[in-house]
Amino acid sequence: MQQFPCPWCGHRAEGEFHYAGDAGIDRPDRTVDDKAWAHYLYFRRNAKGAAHELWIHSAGCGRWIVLSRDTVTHAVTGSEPMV
Amino acid sequence: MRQRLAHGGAIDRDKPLRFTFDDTAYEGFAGDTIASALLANGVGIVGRSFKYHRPRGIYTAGPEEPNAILDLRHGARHDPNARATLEPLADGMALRSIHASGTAENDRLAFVDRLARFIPSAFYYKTFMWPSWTAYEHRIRALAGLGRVDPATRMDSAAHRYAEAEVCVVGAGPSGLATALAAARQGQRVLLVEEQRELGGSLRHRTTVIDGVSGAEWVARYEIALQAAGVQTLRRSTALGLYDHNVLTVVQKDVPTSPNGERIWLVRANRIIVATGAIERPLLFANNDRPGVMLADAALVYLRRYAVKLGERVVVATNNDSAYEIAIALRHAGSDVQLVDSRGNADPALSAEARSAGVAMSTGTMVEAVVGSRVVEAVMLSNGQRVAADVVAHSGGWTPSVHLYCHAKGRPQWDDAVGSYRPGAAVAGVDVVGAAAGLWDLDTILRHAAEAGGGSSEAAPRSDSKVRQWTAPTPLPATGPGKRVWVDLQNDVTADDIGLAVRENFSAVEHLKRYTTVGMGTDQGKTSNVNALAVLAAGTSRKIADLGTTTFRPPIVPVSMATIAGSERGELQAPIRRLPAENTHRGERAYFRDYGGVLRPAWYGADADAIAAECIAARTNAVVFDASSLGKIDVIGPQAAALLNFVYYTPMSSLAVGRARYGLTLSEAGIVADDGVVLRLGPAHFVVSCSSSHVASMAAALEAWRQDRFDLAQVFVHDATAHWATIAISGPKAKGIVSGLGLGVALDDAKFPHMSVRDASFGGRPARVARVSFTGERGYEISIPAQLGGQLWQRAREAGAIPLGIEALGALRAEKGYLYVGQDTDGETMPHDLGFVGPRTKRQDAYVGDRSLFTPAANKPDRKRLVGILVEGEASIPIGAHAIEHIAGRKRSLGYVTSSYQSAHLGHPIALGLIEGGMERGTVEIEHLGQSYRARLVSPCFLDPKGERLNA
Amino acid sequence: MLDRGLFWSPVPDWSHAGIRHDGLSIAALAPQAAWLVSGNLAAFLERRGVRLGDAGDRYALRLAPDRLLFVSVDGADTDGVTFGWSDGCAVTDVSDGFVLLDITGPAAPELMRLGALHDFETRSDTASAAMLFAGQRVILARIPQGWRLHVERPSAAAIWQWLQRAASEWAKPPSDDLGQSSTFPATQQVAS
Amino acid sequence: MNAVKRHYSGWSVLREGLRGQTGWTKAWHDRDPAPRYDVVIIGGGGHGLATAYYLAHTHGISRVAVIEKGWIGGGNTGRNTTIIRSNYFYPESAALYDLSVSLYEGLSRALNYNIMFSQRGMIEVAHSEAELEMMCRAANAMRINGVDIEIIDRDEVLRMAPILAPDLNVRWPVLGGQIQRRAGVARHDAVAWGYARAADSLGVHIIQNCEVTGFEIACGRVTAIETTRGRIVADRFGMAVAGHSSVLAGLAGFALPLQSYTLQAMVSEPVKPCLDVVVASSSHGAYVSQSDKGELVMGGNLDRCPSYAQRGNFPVTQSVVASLVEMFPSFASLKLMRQWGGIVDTSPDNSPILGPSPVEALYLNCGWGTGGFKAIPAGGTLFAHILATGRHHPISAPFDLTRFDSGATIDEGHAGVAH
Ligand SMILES: Cc1cc2nc3c(=O)[nH]c(=O)nc-3n(C[C@H](O)[C@H](O)[C@H](O)COP(=O)(O)OP(=O)(O)OC[C@H]3O[C@@H](n4cnc5c(N)ncnc54)[C@H](O)[C@@H]3O)c2cc1C
Ligand SMILES: NC(=O)c1ccc[n+]([C@@H]2O[C@H](COP(=O)([O-])OP(=O)(O)OC[C@H]3O[C@@H](n4cnc5c(N)ncnc54)[C@H](O)[C@@H]3O)[C@@H](O)[C@H]2O)c1
Ligand SMILES: Cc1cc2nc3c(=O)[nH]c(=O)nc-3n(C[C@H](O)[C@H](O)[C@H](O)COP(=O)(O)O)c2cc1C
Ligand SMILES: [Zn+2]
Repeated sequence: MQQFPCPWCGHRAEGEFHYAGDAGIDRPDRTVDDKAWAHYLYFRRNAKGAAHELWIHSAGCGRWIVLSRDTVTHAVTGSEPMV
Repeated sequence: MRQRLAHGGAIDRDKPLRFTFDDTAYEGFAGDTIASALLANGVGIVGRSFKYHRPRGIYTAGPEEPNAILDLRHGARHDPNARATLEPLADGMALRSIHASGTAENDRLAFVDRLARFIPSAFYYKTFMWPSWTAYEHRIRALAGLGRVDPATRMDSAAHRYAEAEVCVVGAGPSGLATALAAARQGQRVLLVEEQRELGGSLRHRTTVIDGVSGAEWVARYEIALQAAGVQTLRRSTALGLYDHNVLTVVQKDVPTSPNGERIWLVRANRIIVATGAIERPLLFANNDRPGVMLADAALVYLRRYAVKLGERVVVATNNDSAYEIAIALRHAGSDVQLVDSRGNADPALSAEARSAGVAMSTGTMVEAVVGSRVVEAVMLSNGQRVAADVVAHSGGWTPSVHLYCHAKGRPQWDDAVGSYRPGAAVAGVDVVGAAAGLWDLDTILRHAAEAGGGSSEAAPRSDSKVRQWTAPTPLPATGPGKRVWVDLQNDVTADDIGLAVRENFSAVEHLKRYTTVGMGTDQGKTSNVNALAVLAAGTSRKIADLGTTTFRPPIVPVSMATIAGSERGELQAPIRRLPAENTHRGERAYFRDYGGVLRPAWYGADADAIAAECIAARTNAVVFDASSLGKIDVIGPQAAALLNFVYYTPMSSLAVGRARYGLTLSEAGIVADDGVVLRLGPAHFVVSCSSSHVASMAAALEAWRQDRFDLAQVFVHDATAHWATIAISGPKAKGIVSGLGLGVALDDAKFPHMSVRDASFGGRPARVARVSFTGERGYEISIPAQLGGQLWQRAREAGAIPLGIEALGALRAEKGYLYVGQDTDGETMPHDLGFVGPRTKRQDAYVGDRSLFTPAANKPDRKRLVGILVEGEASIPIGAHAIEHIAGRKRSLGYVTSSYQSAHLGHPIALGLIEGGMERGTVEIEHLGQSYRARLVSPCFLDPKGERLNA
Repeated sequence: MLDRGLFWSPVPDWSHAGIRHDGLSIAALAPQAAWLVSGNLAAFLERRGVRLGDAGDRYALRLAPDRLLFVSVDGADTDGVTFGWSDGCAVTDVSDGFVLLDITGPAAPELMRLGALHDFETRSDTASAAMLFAGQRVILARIPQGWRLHVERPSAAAIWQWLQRAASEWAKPPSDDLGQSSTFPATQQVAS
Repeated sequence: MNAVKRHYSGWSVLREGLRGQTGWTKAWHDRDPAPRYDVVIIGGGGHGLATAYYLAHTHGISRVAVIEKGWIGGGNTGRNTTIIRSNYFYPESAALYDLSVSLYEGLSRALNYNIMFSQRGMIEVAHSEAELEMMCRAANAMRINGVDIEIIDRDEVLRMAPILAPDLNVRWPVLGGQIQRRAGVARHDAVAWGYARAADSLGVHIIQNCEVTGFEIACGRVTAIETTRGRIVADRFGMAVAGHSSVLAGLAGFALPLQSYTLQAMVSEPVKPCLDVVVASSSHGAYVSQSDKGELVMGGNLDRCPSYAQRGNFPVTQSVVASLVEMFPSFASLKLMRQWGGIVDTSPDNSPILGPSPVEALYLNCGWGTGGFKAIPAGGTLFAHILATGRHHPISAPFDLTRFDSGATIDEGHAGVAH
């Protein structure tokens, strides 16, 4: 029963959100080689500690947001709209 | 012989309660726990130990109880492992000892104890390997376990209750009360959680003076003050665990509104105050597990709260000051008491007080062993003295209850001054007060607690306690054969077991725990963990401070699984979605099944034979099908076409207004994610009609890409699926039926060709008709507002349409080779595997999954492809059968049957499958659970490849 | 072959569905009109003369920064709408998509607290009215003496069952000998 | 240098019973790190310890160290629900996991340590006709791959697990199931300890409380590691650190296709035997077995967010318990005793990664996610082969990291229970 802050909705129960990957990854166009595409598709930062993550507030405003979250303590230190 | 005193205690002697234990009838009183009632009735042996079947008696008065675990039946309730010390007695309870073969008194397995030397900790890792573990396992298993599950038991449960508070105080002893009131007076919203029915904690049985009044009186005053200050109190409520973001789980008992009397509370608080007190630590001596040996504080609880006189000759053994009050109280209650204090320098004032009360004193000596097996007969002291006794009450100091602090990842630290682990570095949002913080002196506790609550220490309650020393190091006793010293009573772990583990290098605390199982019982080592550390430290010549503790985990006390499940029971567990016209279908005698999380009619009529008739009707007549759960996602705005173009593999921007197009969507890995029809209602208005089970994921994907790549003011995604009922009418006679429904649409094929959509109206409300087909026949999909679904269905029925369920639909679409994504595709299927090659070769613009279609794996020629399968012979091939080839004497799967039906129309079985290399393979061998078939691979379309029936 | 219609109980008839206990009433109603509106919300609100806020006969609830749900319970003031794209707004008819469940009475706050860990009393202007309640997605509005849940029709039966059960748990009379611990103290909390 | 260990047997247990247990010796020794080894294995879980054992035992390489930051077996190996099975969909997986089950069958005697492999069978229950069909697809694939799978009907499921709800009108009716009779459970700790003891007696150094904190890389090749107990040089390094794989990869300068999540498990209070098989549900993903000590050992789905917290949150506990209570109604009155979590390294295709890393001399054994306990003997065997020869074993080759570039993933995600 964690509580995540949504920049629009305020604090909401964790069940309203879905995790959607590392924040700040650009989608390459299709001219890239196999390796670069695989990197985009599968390879993850998987940070221990401070992480910037993309979440969607699926049961609320439906917006994508970037959470600054500590993957060890689960403390959330920031939340902003995805740009 | 134990007995109930004539006066005193918090029991109601006017309310006798009858109960049985091991089939013998007894009587207790309202206010008793099961444990106090058993003690009052002189029941000494309440169970047998886990491994050695040693007789065991009641050892504590709280959640730390290792021994008194009973099978409880009361009315419909059955608890296979009830803890006698926590369970209030109720009239008519039937209790039974567990683990004994027979009764606790007479256990046929008692002989196991004589084999003890051959079965120390972890012996099983060293034997039972020949011929294999399986040969022994069932016998070993039968010897383990506590109570027995009754397969007939059912237990309903209540919904969890959520609560928020600024401050949540756990424990209503003096520290919790003082903190709660101070915080409330600071204007904080306070929730106070207490395991017991009454507030007061240790003040309920200990003698104290606070602010000039007795502890009990002080508690009574505080109760009133707390209520006045708006503190919300949960009694009979045990905190179970502290989770992320300061959420506390609590189990509340005696909840009349709950079916099983319990309810979970989930409390989020800015601050959690841990005021959970401390648990008394046993002294270690040989045979310290004999019935009649119990913790000293528990002895006082039974005396003061339940008016139980435990014995005639009590030895009170201690290494600290806290037991003096107990010795004196027991003496006052009429027992002969001998106080054995291991300290040579016992507090002279306390000693004098004890002596003057008539307590016999021995100092500088320890209990070395208990004499007696089923009862205590005497104790042997280290000075060689033998003291006759029937009860041993002992105190080896106190262990702060730091569970919640540790759940929050706090790390306890050993403190020599406290003689225990206590909370170390602070954890944000969690404060520990009172004995739980390793403070013993009541005055200090009250001051500290008031400060923790935000109050000033001057305003704190004051107390003057005579007890100076609550813990002291005690030398460990000698052990060895005939001197078995029990560290963990529930799991039968002795000091020698720990010695053995050390010898074998299991000397990290976590290894020790797992090797010996110390602390792994239902009490989770509440009385044993610290003693185990002490023995370990001695055995490894390390300091306890360097050992660390094992990890504290929720729940602090075991809690029934029903209560944890809460309202997620029966129909409320993963509830299914419903069609708007469900009850109309019920009226049609529909058989329902779960299709992708929606309850939908499988067929209509008494049995599955109906399916064939429905199929025939679809090809010869007209059928009506409820397609309401199909997605209806509006994509609206100037960039709607661009968004759909990106999300769909099939290009959508070229779709004309008023037309419909079938298309596939892919994941970024290039895997087919959904198929569906896209309608274009206007230049800037599309409707995505995806498959029922993919509505949520499709809407999410559209929204995701919208936010990622498009102008947020130029395109919008609205899932309107729930608004529409969609009734599909199809078959050679469909047009006639639809024309009679009064939809206000010209059905002329030239004006309204296949794959187009028209506005309509029904019942005076806007509706939509699309000419699409899932069956290969002429088809109309009519979408009307959901509440009119049943009405339109009835009208179609009256006009002669025959109901069609999903099973028949499945067969019809398979005849046409129309695929079901998820059934006829798998986690590897790419569009070109299904024959949809155009966009892959032609499209140059970006779309989801584009690059993945060109990896080496995607380019492989022998990928699994969708095929039609015609089996030789009459029988249809089961879904899930595999096509195989033989290579070097080994079978290899070429793929499998994904759909299979007996085609009523064609008169023979048909199937679809994903097979390596596709149709070109010609004939294949097919296998299903050992049975073989031969089949021909053909085009997946078995009927009307030109699509003439669509306009017939 | 197993008929799962036997396990799942039939959908209530929403025109008659109601739950009544001491201090608690739950009534279902179907709105005459409900629209999803996205885009230039200010323009839409001005045109319709409603403000974002609590439920009345006609109201608008924020769903997202650029999306709202417009509801006209009695169907008044719904003329002249164009579904689809117009004036910088996307409008979709979802009138039949929702069942409205009104939960009212002194016990309503207590019932709500069985459904979610959420501050039901306050909401910021930017917050979405959509949330998870009893595990389902609902759109929440304040009404006098309680709350209105806008529940998607396909999941309305599940919420209804949950409400029936939660309400009956709540409604059992508190037993007298347990005193304070047995009654729900929330009413006190709400008052404060 | 190699300490001779007392052979374990019924006889030695008897003798030591008479001698007061004084003759037992250390199961393994705590070593200080030597400055150099032939092979260093990072991670003292089951995979690391097994790899060390097979390096010494099969390849004769005994200058081997296992570097463990905490206590051996304290990672996922010591906190998993111990299911061992090989009912995987793809032939590549079947080869891997079947090798593992076969090795498990002889492991107690090979290691002279009773790891209590209980081949009690595992049933995956189908709750609908559609699920049964999907199960047949998987079962046929497995049978073709040579794995012992049967589809059993409802009566047989209920005969083997009579404590399941027999009624049909329940949330999760039993309509049939898939059984692997060779599947089962084992004593997780014993697997770690048994390998440690056997490896130690072959001269392997087991070094606890030693955390790897960095790599020395020269010309694209790892030459040494930095640890909290000093620098250690070796010819080859293998990492088998499960949930911490990305952390170590980060130290070596590359990323992995992994995401670490918390997977929870929990046990009830012990009760007398009431469930003789492992039971899992393909609908809701929760599963249960009864340990030899009597607790119900339960698990289910991952927690919602990427995590290194090793504990888990309450909603998942609730849903695991609730699902099982619906399947086993009489479990409702049993009490939950303890709940914990492990950090699992999930890969995109739910298959492990074995083989070289992007950095020379550093090799990978990771990505086992929620299901690598069952693979410990095979993982150890194959990883030892790779570390000893520098080349793939035919069974490990498909699991190379480069499969993500080529698109040749082995997606076991859709083939039923994941653990
Ligand atoms: C709750 C749960 C249930 C599971 N159930 C099953 C099941 O039923 N069946 C099944 O087959 N699998 C199951 N699994 C998965 C299985 O437990 C793991 O896949 C397997 O144990 C992994 O073994 P390992 O040796 O690779 O990792 P681990 O046992 O985790 O060992 C890795 C070791 O590396 C150490 N380490 C990490 N970083 C460093 C460093 N920097 N320096 C030194 N050492 C380091 C860690 O301390 C740890 O001891 C489950 C997992 C969990 C969490
Ligand atoms: N009995 C002891 O614990 C003990 C030990 C040493 C000193 N003392 C003396 O007792 C006083 C200490 O007061 P205190 O307030 O710290 O402790 P306390 O023992 O008086 O009160 C603790 C309270 O917490 C409750 N509790 C414990 N775990 C709980 C849980 N998980 N959920 C809900 N309730 C829970 C207990 O039922 C108890 O009422 C001082 O007078 C001190 O000198 C007591
Ligand atoms: C199969 C299995 C059975 C377990 N049985 C028990 C048990 O009977 N009692 C207990 O306290 N813990 C039991 N545990 C849990 C461990 O105590 C411990 O929580 C787990 O190994 C994780 O370690 P940690 O909690 O120290 O982090 C069991 C764990 C496993 C994997
Ligand atoms: Zn939001």
